[in-house]
Amino acid sequence: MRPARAHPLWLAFVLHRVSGLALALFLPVHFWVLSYALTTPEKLNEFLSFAEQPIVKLAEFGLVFLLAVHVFGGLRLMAMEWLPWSGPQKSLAAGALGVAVLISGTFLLQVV
Amino acid sequence: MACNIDRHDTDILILGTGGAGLFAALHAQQAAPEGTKITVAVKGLIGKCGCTRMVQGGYNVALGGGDTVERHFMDTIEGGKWLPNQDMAWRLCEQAVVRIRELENEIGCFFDRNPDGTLHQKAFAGQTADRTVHKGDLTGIEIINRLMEQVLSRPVEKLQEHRAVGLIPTKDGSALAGVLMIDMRTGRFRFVRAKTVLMATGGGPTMYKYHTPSGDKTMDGLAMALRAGLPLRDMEMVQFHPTGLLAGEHSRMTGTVLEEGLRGAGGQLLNASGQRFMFDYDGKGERATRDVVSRGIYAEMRKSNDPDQVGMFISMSHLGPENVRAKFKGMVKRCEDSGFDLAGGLVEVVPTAHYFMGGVVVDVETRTALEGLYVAGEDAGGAHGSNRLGGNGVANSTVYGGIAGDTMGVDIRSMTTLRDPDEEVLAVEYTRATHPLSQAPDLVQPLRNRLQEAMWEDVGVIRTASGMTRGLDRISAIRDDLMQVGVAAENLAFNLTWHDWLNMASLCEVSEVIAKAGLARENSRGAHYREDFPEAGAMEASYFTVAQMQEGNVNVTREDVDFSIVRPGETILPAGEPETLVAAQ
Amino acid sequence: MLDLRLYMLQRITALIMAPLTLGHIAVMIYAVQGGLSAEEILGRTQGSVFWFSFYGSFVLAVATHAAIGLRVIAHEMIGLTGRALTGFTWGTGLLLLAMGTQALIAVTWPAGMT
Amino acid sequence: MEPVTSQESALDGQSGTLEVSVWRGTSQGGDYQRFEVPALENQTILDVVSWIQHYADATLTYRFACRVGMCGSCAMMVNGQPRWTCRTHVKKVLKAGKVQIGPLRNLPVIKDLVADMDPFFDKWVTAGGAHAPSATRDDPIPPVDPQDAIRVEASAGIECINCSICYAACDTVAGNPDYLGPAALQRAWTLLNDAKHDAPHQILDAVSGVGGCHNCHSMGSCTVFCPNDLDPMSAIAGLKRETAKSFFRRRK
Ligand SMILES: Cc1cc2nc3c(=O)[nH]c(=O)nc-3n(C[C@H](O)[C@H](O)[C@H](O)COP(=O)(O)OP(=O)(O)OC[C@H]3O[C@@H](n4cnc5c(N)ncnc54)[C@H](O)[C@@H]3O)c2cc1C
Ligand code: HEM
Ligand code: SF4
Ligand code: F3S
Ligand code: FES
Repeated sequence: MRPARAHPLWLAFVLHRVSGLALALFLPVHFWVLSYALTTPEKLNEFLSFAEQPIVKLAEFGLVFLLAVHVFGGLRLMAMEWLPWSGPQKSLAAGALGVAVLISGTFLLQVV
Repeated sequence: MACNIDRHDTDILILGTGGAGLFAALHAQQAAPEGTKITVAVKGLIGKCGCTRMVQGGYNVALGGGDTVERHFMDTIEGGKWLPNQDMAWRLCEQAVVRIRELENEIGCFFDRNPDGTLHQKAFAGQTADRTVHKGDLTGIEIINRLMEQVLSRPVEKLQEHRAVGLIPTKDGSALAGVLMIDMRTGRFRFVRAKTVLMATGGGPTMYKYHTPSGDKTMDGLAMALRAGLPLRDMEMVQFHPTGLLAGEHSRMTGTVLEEGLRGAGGQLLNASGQRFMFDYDGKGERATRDVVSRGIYAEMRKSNDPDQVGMFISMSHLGPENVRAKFKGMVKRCEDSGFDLAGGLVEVVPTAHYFMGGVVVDVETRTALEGLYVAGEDAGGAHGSNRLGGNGVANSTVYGGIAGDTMGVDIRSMTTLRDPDEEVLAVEYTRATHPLSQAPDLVQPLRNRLQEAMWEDVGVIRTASGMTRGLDRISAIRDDLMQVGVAAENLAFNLTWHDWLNMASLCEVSEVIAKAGLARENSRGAHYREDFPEAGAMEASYFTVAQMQEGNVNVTREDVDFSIVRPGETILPAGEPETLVAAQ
Repeated sequence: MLDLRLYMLQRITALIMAPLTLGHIAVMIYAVQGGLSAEEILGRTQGSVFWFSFYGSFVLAVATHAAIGLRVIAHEMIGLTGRALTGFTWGTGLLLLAMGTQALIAVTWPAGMT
Repeated sequence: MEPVTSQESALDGQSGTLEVSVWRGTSQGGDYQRFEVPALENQTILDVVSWIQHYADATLTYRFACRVGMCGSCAMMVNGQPRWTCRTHVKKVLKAGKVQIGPLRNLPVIKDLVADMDPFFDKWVTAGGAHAPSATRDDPIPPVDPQDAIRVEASAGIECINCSICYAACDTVAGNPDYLGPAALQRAWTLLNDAKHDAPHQILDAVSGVGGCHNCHSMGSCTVFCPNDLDPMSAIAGLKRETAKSFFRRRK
């Protein structure tokens, strides 16, 4: 039995958690790949060309997108916690941030 | 019969957690010697049941600005049509001043303020000064939440969802030994011995078809006191609130209060053909006092006598729906939740049983005729006489609850040991409470409906000797039927139907007393109106009724009112004081 | 499973990372447009004190931040408590720190110095 | 449709029936049980549950007191959402003639639809939710400007009826048993802003521990579901703000 949660703030929370978790799983991989730069730069290049593949590219940019979502989500959260918004201002701010995330996200994806 | 009863001991036992019970717990803790064990037992959850929580309008207290304790006292006496016990009324008015400061300063309540920071006060009908302190129209929530927090954060033993079923005296009957209870969650019996017991179960006239009090209140306390042989006074005095919501018999919303302020603000009462009628009954129209408006609506209902269209209507829309929505936000929302449009449409209303002025005879320290038993709040009779002023109810329960705590804290010092119960009485009470478990299971609710019909029709807003006599017959028939109705005994844990049965038993017992006291009062005073005796009678010859169980029978006698402070026709206000300080509306 | 101290740590590290990640993303977008190669990345970063402290503070912050974040998730979603939870927090934090430091060194240490 | 007023016709169920599934059981477990309940005008979920106990199954257990949204005793899960049942009109929640009713989430069950509210109130006290007096009954009542910004903040949450609906709605409570929850924290915020309260630092300490306000993820379900339109989420944000400030202050 779970309460219906399809309200914006709850979705924002889920988005933030999922993106945070995904980032935390991805980051070690990212570090691992980078550390190849030290020992075998060829491998890195190999990887980077492997990363040229559209699927991988999409995944990579998905992650960049997640990072953007997480960062803006986090900033939104801290603004909500620390700045004394009034009720309507709060939903406005949340909405504006949502839009910002969307715009930046599509921008990022377009770069691909 | 072998009784399966757990035993438990404490020093101070408090029944009920309304304004009276919670204040008693706090004061007992302050007044009793170190190490005294205090226990609160309550039919529901601490602070979440009872009527103090439902207080809307507010708390009467004279706080200056021209108003005085004397004026509050005179309003109380005149409102009660000279029947109040004057010493109790005085104590109420005087101590309310201290109690409101305690509520604000020690308990942490915050009541509405004027722009200059002082307490805002308004006037209920029947008051000659702006005297009622309030927190919006949710005053009770503020009072009880704050009291509840204080009690929850103190080392007080809590027996929640424990229902008191019988007061058990000592073998010689000279004092109270303890209280028999049912732990509702498990269905087990528990006998709790205590040196002092406060009964603060809050009366509650829920034997009427339409009633306002919370569902847990079913006159258990007064029924227990009756069986224990204590004298009960003013038992005919049932206050009806004129505007209860009518949402159908199957809805628990039915009977709940539509606030007084609606009429004060200009709300109109209409009959089935859309006509205003209150001016036929009183020059003040809808703004007359509660008893007058209740009788007006009742009379009009009787006139139309249409089973498909029972109630009258309250109409607010002429004041502008937006305006109404803004001013009575809570009420509009409440009506909306149950499917009515208060701001723009008509809402069907009926008079609804609201408060019980009658109760156990006590002294000004809350002591009763039985040593060790104290009674405060709506269970205690005397302070209001024949009519309670709006705002004096919660003042009464908090003032006398506190006094009870103080008194018990002092008295307990001279009580060194716990008393042993009369095991026979214990067995009788046990048997009484378990009676339905040995009968064939059947529906209890239809009996409750029957009792509520009978009381509403025959012992209600307008009474006659023949009606009340018929009422007594109906009550006794219902009681007989109740004894045949059983409750399945397989699982007694949190068995609400068993408790419905016990509720009915209490309500039947007290209903009989109400009807008998009503017959004994052959005049019309305050809430009690006899069509066959419409006159109030001479004030100087005022009497109050006292009902008592003697040899299994309820006998009602009359006792003269002792005008210990002021005589009818006189006043204790200084000469030249204006009649009222309330600016004319 | 957050008290004021952990909460402040998580928020402060988040505030530190915010400009860093945005900066990083901007650089990446720029880089992506020109096509990316190992040499290009390393050419820019290796031996640069600026990039060392840039990515260094990111690694420190992210290890702390993500460890606290994962701790909360581990407590709320799989019911980890007590020592296990503390161990998990430190474990993830140190792991991220170690891997991050390795990457940091690879990316910013002057070429041929190791 | 004419309102059905007599109980007999209620029993006949002439105006159609509702298909109600009600959770039955104890702390040991349980399951949903189906009932057919006559559909009536002006019927609340509490009325539906009461009808079942009165006429269909005498052993059904539920809790209520005031019947008008003041006591906060009657909260249950209705179609998976926490609601005050005495003020929830059947029409509002009925889905194709059906409704599902269960005990309040995030609290231990006692029996059927009754939850044990002790953890909720224990946390209320733990969060510092009881007034600490700064004056006595012998002192005058201190004047307080009702428009004062701090007072407005305190008054915002004062009408809480401690119904535990927010507590049931919050997923953080579900995942983190120590978390004090929205109602208790909102009470703490109210007291912190109460000029008459004597122990503000105690409150800041009480809400800064392991179960404190910092566990809140601002999910906002508390604010969305509060039947009295209160806003615990913002109150908790206020506590985070004040504790963060005191964090730096104490460092210095
Ligand atoms: C809707 C409404 C509005 C009101 N508005 C006002 C107002 O504006 N101003 C005003 O002055 N007064 C008002 N009153 C009246 C006022 O609420 C009561 O007079 C007063 O609160 C009674 O307090 P009490 O402590 O005696 O009883 P309650 O507050 O009713 O408490 C009784 C307690 O006893 C418990 N109990 C009952 N039976 C048992 C049992 N068998 N065993 C154990 N415990 C038991 C109950 O569960 C409850 O906890 C209003 C009443 C109602 C119903
Ligand atoms: C760069 C800027 C970042 C900001 C502003 C930021 C902000 C935040 C904030 C405020 C929270 C607390 C959420 C809550 O309590 O509900 C959080 C949680 C979290 N963050 Fe970040 N973060 C950033 C980067 C990262 C990165 C790079 C990672 C991954 C490695 C990460 C992983 C997490 C995780 C796992 C959580 C826990 C999520 C949860 O509790 O639901 N964050 N972040
Ligand atoms: S904040 Fe709202 S939902 Fe929560 S307990 Fe108070 S009234 Fe109920
Ligand atoms: S739903 Fe829970 S997470 Fe916070 S905002 Fe409300 S308390
Ligand atoms: S019964 Fe009191 S809030 Fe519903």
